[in-house]
Amino acid sequence: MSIFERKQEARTPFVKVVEVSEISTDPEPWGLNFPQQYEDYLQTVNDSYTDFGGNHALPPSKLEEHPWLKRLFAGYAFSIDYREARGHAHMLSDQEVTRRVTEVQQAGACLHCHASIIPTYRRIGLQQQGGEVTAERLAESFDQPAVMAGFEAVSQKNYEDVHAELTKTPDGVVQAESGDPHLGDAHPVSCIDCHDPETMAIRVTRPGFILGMDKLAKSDDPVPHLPSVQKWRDSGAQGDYDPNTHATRQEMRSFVCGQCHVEYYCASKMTLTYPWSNGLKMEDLEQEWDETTFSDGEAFYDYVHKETGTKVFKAQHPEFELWSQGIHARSGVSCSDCHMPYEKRGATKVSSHWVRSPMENINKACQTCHHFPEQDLKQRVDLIQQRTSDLIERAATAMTDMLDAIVAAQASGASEQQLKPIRDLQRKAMWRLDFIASENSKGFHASQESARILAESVDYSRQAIAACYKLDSASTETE
Amino acid sequence: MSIFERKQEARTPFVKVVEVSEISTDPEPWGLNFPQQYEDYLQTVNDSYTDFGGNHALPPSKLEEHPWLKRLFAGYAFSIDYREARGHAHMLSDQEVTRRVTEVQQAGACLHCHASIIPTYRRIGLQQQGGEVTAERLAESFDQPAVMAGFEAVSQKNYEDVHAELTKTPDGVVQAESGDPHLGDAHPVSCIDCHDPETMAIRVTRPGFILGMDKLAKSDDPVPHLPSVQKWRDSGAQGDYDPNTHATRQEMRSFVCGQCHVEYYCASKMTLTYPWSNGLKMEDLEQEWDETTFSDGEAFYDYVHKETGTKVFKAQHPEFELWSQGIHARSGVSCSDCHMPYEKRGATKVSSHWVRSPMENINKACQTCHHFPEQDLKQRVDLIQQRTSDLIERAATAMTDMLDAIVAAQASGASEQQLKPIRDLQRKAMWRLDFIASENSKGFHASQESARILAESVDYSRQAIAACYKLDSASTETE
Amino acid sequence: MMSDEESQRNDRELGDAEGSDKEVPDDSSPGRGKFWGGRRFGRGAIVFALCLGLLAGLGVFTFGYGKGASYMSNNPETCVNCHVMQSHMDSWLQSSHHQVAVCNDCHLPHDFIGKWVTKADNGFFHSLAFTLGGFKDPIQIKPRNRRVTQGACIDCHQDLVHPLLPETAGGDMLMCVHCHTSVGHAAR
Ligand code: HEC
Ligand code: HEC
Ligand code: HEC
Ligand code: HEC
Ligand code: HEC
Ligand code: HEC
Ligand code: HEC
Ligand code: HEC
Ligand code: HEC
Ligand code: HEC
Ligand code: HEC
Ligand code: HEC
Ligand code: HEC
Ligand code: HEC
Ligand SMILES: [Ca+2]
Ligand SMILES: [Ca+2]
Repeated sequence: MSIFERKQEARTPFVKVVEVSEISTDPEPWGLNFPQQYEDYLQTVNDSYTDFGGNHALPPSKLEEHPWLKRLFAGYAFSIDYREARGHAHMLSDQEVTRRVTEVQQAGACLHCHASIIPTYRRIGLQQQGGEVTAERLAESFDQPAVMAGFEAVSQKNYEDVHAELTKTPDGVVQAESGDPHLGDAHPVSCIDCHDPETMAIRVTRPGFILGMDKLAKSDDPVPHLPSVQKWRDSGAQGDYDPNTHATRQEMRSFVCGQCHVEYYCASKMTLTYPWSNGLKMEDLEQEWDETTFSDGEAFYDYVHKETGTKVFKAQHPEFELWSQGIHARSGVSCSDCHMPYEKRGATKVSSHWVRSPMENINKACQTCHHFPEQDLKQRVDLIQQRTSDLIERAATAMTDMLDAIVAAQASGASEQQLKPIRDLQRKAMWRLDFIASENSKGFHASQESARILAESVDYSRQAIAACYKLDSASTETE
Repeated sequence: MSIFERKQEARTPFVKVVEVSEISTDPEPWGLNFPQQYEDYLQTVNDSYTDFGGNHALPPSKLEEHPWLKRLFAGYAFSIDYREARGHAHMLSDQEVTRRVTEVQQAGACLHCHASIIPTYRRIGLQQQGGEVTAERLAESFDQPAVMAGFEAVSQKNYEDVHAELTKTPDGVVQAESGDPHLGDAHPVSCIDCHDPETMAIRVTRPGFILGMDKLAKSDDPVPHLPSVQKWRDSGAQGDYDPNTHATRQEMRSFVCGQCHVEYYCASKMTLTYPWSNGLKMEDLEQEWDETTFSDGEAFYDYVHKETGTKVFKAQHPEFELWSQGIHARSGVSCSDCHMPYEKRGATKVSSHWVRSPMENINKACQTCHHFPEQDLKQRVDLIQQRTSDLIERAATAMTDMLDAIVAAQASGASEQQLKPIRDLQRKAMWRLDFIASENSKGFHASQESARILAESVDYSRQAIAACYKLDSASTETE
Repeated sequence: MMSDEESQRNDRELGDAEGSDKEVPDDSSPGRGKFWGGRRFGRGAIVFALCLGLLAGLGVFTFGYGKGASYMSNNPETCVNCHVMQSHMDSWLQSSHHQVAVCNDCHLPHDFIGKWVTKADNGFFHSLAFTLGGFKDPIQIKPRNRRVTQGACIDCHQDLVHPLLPETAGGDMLMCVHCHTSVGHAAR
């Protein structure tokens, strides 16, 4: 695949101005070694929604933009507060202030993707093993078993408690003062989350992702866009699939993002889970939730839909999964190719660490591969997104009509038995709509697949409506 | 004019072994001048469905493959006989033997796309002007006004009568014998339909297409894939848009196919029409049919759907229209690039005149642009087509459920007034399903657009069902 | 030679970036638009470019780099003196044409006058751009230079591509890179 060859050029060895280690969650010291990347990274504070330059006003509410979302999420925290996402610099503070956190008790697992939490996991994991945990020991190595243990330990704890743990982990910058438990600051995603501090190689650190990828590798989902998985399977599927040892560099350029930009379960009834046992397609994920039971034996669900009483699933930002179904993934194009394109800076090329919408950087993000004028490329994306948005609105209309029909059927006394198949249709319809609506590329990451999923959503919503009306006429007939 | 520009040298004029002229519908003499293209052209007799080598057994019936088609077309000729298409060599004979022709009275306009009919149009046009029409006069020039006049004159005549006219037109090969009205043979699409016999430049000849393109140019549909249309509009939209004078060569490489691979109306109530007054999108075509009235003032329709009595539209092979919505058209890739790729023959390369599925020729058709292994490319196409086929089946299920519901509603005495909105939904649902099902690339020509259209079809079918049930419960309630 | 009308037709070659270079303002390179765009060249501008270009070709703008004069050579290495073209060089080395064509075989007209005018002209603008910065990254070929490469392909492959040539001189034809995107160098 010649288009990627040049990306595989060797890096010139870098000169370390300061030492960074496995506890260096603060990006500032890294910035002394890599000023360009750090400078870019700091740009993620900019936000096209609010003022440029780090204004911290919250981004627009999706609930107000799309009022049907309130009905979709009725009875769930998302119906209280749900906003446009923005740059990485905001991830921790946006989570701290969302009314989903301030008004609802959330789990500590939320921080898995919103903070530079790995040294904290390691510390807690090591502490469980009983040893004394000094800053030196923490800094020594990544120690995956300890990280996993810590992750398991805090996943179902309260959000506030886990948040407090962050500042108890030494970060090599904050100096401990006697009697002050504050040993490090809490940071949003930081260099250490994607880079090995010794070699600067990219790596993945998130337990949820590592476990998820292992499940995926052990499934029989054909994943032509992930050749290392196929290779691992072909060579006998020994032990566990580990992205950090098995994946190609090009795969890693997507995996670092797949650590967080995925569908998950994250609440108090189960450890944080990425539902990839059957594969990465929308149906595969649904099947895993369908087949999951909580420890108390109850069937898995995310929330009880308030208007109708149906137990339903919530889809969250499945960028990695949708991208996997698209032509870019199939052609070996990684998240980083578009969201962190190479830029010439003086005599060298660096990856833009201003992770953002490629549409703000079409020249570098797209024109390396597509030799069409910027305006043309923008129009292509607009067209794909417009088609998707139109279908989302169509599916949303069907969905709200469905809610009305179910509510009416319940009002006219439909039995639970009669409602059972209708609730199944409702769950499917809502899952599909949410899957594409909560994905953040408005269909771009896999244009036909997005339309297909929305078509199914419409189908199930409208089937549910017809079934309600049928009940209705059946019941009136027998009245 | 600039000294920097290298002048584009012309082809060296070719050596004509025999003369061909505007009456040379028989490809054989052309073949003496261009043996390679002729040899390829003859290959179109091969057919992957039946035996290779020109076996004339008919290709498989689509009605048997997809039984729901019979219900879709109930009451229309297509429900009697509808088969897979195959190579160009078969187009005339397949039409002659289809039970749609042998059992139903069809219009002469059918031959517009199935025979090399232009000299016949010209002859009839000239005859209407009253002059004597010798073979020499016919051979002289294309004479577009005469062609148009002939086209208008025979469009609504009977199929058999017009077919008979074909053999009354001299073709420069058949020698007239005294008392024998047979002056030329009838041929399927032939060199003269796409080439100027003098210069061999490609050209379009079909009146339906020329009129259709003019309507399109005069609409406000943005057609970024057809720059010559935009240019003509920008320069004041003087007179008529004429593909043969205004189009770029690359546009012409699609237009020659757009002469026939399009949606049309072709029956006795109106001249053959390409519905492009509003644009090329599915909705634009629908709008034209919606707004058309026959000369007797009745609203346009193709057939009365037999099970339900609804007047509906029939979509036919809208390859040109669907391609227009796709990423390849947007990127300037023409039909010929994929269906007539260049092939190296000796010291030169020629356009493959074995017009066929590019999947039988991936190497030449795709790999010059896409540097991926053949198997990979095939898998991409398969995936796109599989998604489309699944959605077609989904839409077909919704459609047949709809027919059941409407039939039931009618049986329980729904009034015409109650049925009116339901019939509108039915027409929309059937049109959308047929649009993609009758298009021949199974979604490949515009993958997201195909899924979008099918999503709409499902939506309307299921809306109609719900509306029927609603009637039902309303009527039982008032019973 | 092409008439203006015909050359524009040629420029409209579908899917080629140049088709809309007239509409799309190239805001990343201020100061260049004045001179650029083959069609807008008057005789004066050509002479102007020729003079300045020759000067530039002799290294006026890039003298500081000490390599300006190497522009006149035929060695691909000289092109990569400007690191901005390293990726082109790297992928040229792996391209089908590595054995048969160096940069100048494709990027300079194959006739004497055109060759030197183009050298001078590009010498000027490359140096100017390299010195002042603000050029598009990835670099985008200008319509006129694209016609040069097209001409180079035809010149070498004349016989083979005979069917692609226009029926009449100056007529419309497809750009070779419409299909052969990675000939020369895949990476841009
Ligand atoms: C540790 C978790 C994590 C990792 C790793 C991560 N992201 Fe994010 N990303 C987030 C969160 C959380 C947000 C939302 C921040 C907010 O809205 O406050 C976000 C926001 C974004 C946004 C802005 C979205 C918008 O609508 O403006 C983009 C683009 C993005 N991420 C892309 C990427 C890419 C590409 C990668 C990999 C190179 C990546 N992310 C890695 C968690 C992560
Ligand atoms: C698996 C990774 C992951 C987990 C776990 C996670 N998030 Fe996020 N979060 C993201 C990503 C990625 C984004 C940006 C994309 C988006 O907004 O859709 C995001 C965006 C957000 C945002 C900004 C946009 C919005 O939704 O209003 C908030 C607030 C937020 N998350 C809160 C939470 C809370 C509360 C939890 C725990 C219940 C949580 N997150 C758990 C990855 C995660
Ligand atoms: C071929 C290019 C490409 C690839 C590969 C790609 N994206 Fe995107 N992504 C886009 C485009 C284009 C958008 C739409 C941006 C917009 O609407 O402004 C987008 C949108 C997003 C957004 C929302 C950004 C915003 O500003 O709203 C996130 C988050 C995101 N992508 C993450 C990812 C992740 C994670 C991956 C890999 C798993 C990925 N992308 C792969 C091109 C790409
Ligand atoms: C969300 C993931 C992510 C974070 C956070 C991140 N990087 Fe990177 N970084 C990448 C990726 C992806 C690459 C490209 C790696 C490759 O192609 O091998 C990269 C490459 C680099 C490189 C190699 C040169 C280059 O630019 O390609 C350096 C140096 C670097 N990053 C420094 C940093 C520093 C310093 C920080 C913190 C300020 C940081 N990174 C934060 C994902 C990340
Ligand atoms: C590293 C190379 C690469 C990058 C970067 C890239 N693409 Fe692509 N793109 C491809 C390939 C490969 C395909 C598949 C078709 C092909 O083989 O040319 C493709 C296909 C597409 C398609 C058609 C698929 C569809 O869904 O309709 C669009 C549109 C597109 N790209 C737009 C973009 C945009 C916009 C960006 C920047 C945000 C971008 N691409 C970045 C390589 C790339
Ligand atoms: C004069 C009308 C006409 C023109 C012009 C025409 N076609 Fe056809 N084409 C047909 C007809 C009619 C058939 C069906 C023949 C049959 O099934 O007997 C057909 C069949 C085909 C098939 C085979 C379909 C299959 O399922 O096997 C392909 C491929 C095709 N055409 C592509 C093209 C392309 C590409 C062009 C332009 C280069 C073109 N056609 C020009 C009328 C035309
Ligand atoms: C506007 C051009 C056009 C007109 C008018 C037209 N056809 Fe066709 N016909 C085609 C093309 C293109 C195909 C191949 C694609 C396909 O089968 O969908 C085709 C295929 C066919 C086939 C082979 C496949 C099948 O449908 O069984 C038959 C038979 C046929 N046409 C009969 C007719 C008859 C009868 C009429 C008049 C009512 C007619 N055609 C009018 C263009 C046309
Ligand atoms: C980028 C390549 C491409 C372009 C451009 C393209 N097609 Fe196709 N076409 C295909 C592929 C791939 C198929 C699917 C073939 C298969 O399933 O065997 C197809 C299928 C068809 C078929 C049915 C052939 C069969 O064997 O079933 C017809 C007819 C057709 N195209 C006509 C056209 C026309 C007319 C145009 C222009 C308006 C066009 N195509 C443009 C690639 C293309
Ligand atoms: C359905 C349309 C169609 C038919 C029928 C057709 N051609 Fe062509 N022909 C084309 C197209 C398209 C090209 C490519 C033209 C271009 O790129 O300018 C072409 C090109 C040619 C060329 C130029 C060299 C080349 O191969 O590109 C010759 C010679 C030629 N055709 C001869 C014939 C002969 C002889 C016949 C009859 C046996 C014939 N054509 C039938 C569409 C057709
Ligand atoms: C003349 C060049 C050319 C030819 C020939 C061509 N393509 Fe493409 N193809 C493109 C371009 C350009 C795009 C748009 C994305 C991009 O810019 O790379 C594209 C996009 C695609 C895509 C992604 C779009 C989608 O709908 O998902 C697929 C798949 C594809 N091509 C397959 C094929 C196949 C299969 C063939 C042969 C039948 C083919 N192409 C022939 C140039 C071409
Ligand atoms: C003085 C540094 C330098 C040297 C030496 C140089 N270039 Fe360039 N070249 C540039 C810069 C800077 C650009 C971008 C100009 C722009 O986009 O305005 C460029 C652009 C180009 C372009 C495309 C832009 C256009 O104007 O159409 C081509 C082709 C090119 N160079 C080829 C060459 C070749 C071949 C050589 C060697 C004979 C060469 N260059 C030597 C700096 C240089
Ligand atoms: C076999 C022909 C060929 C050779 C050899 C060749 N190029 Fe090119 N180059 C092209 C073509 C063709 C284009 C224009 C592509 C287009 O129109 O999109 C181009 C474009 C460029 C561009 C502009 C970037 C762009 O994509 O528009 C630069 C810079 C360039 N070449 C530099 C070089 C250098 C440096 C070398 C030698 C190491 C070289 N080329 C060798 C054919 C060639
Ligand atoms: C200096 C002469 C020369 C120039 C200029 C030139 N070529 Fe070639 N080209 C050749 C020769 C010689 C070969 C045979 C190489 C071989 O056999 O490996 C060749 C081979 C090819 C091939 C077949 C190998 C492949 O890459 O698939 C293609 C296609 C091609 N050239 C296209 C082009 C295009 C397009 C251009 C202009 C951008 C161009 N050539 C410019 C001399 C040239
Ligand atoms: C519409 C697509 C298209 C365009 C435009 C095009 N080519 Fe090709 N070219 C092809 C295809 C397809 C092949 C492969 C033919 C084969 O393998 O039989 C090819 C093959 C070649 C070859 C290699 C022949 C061999 O030795 O195998 C050369 C050289 C070549 N083209 C040069 C050119 C030049 C020069 C131009 C511009 C004048 C050009 N091409 C324009 C599609 C195209
Ligand atoms: Ca979830
Ligand atoms: Ca029709």
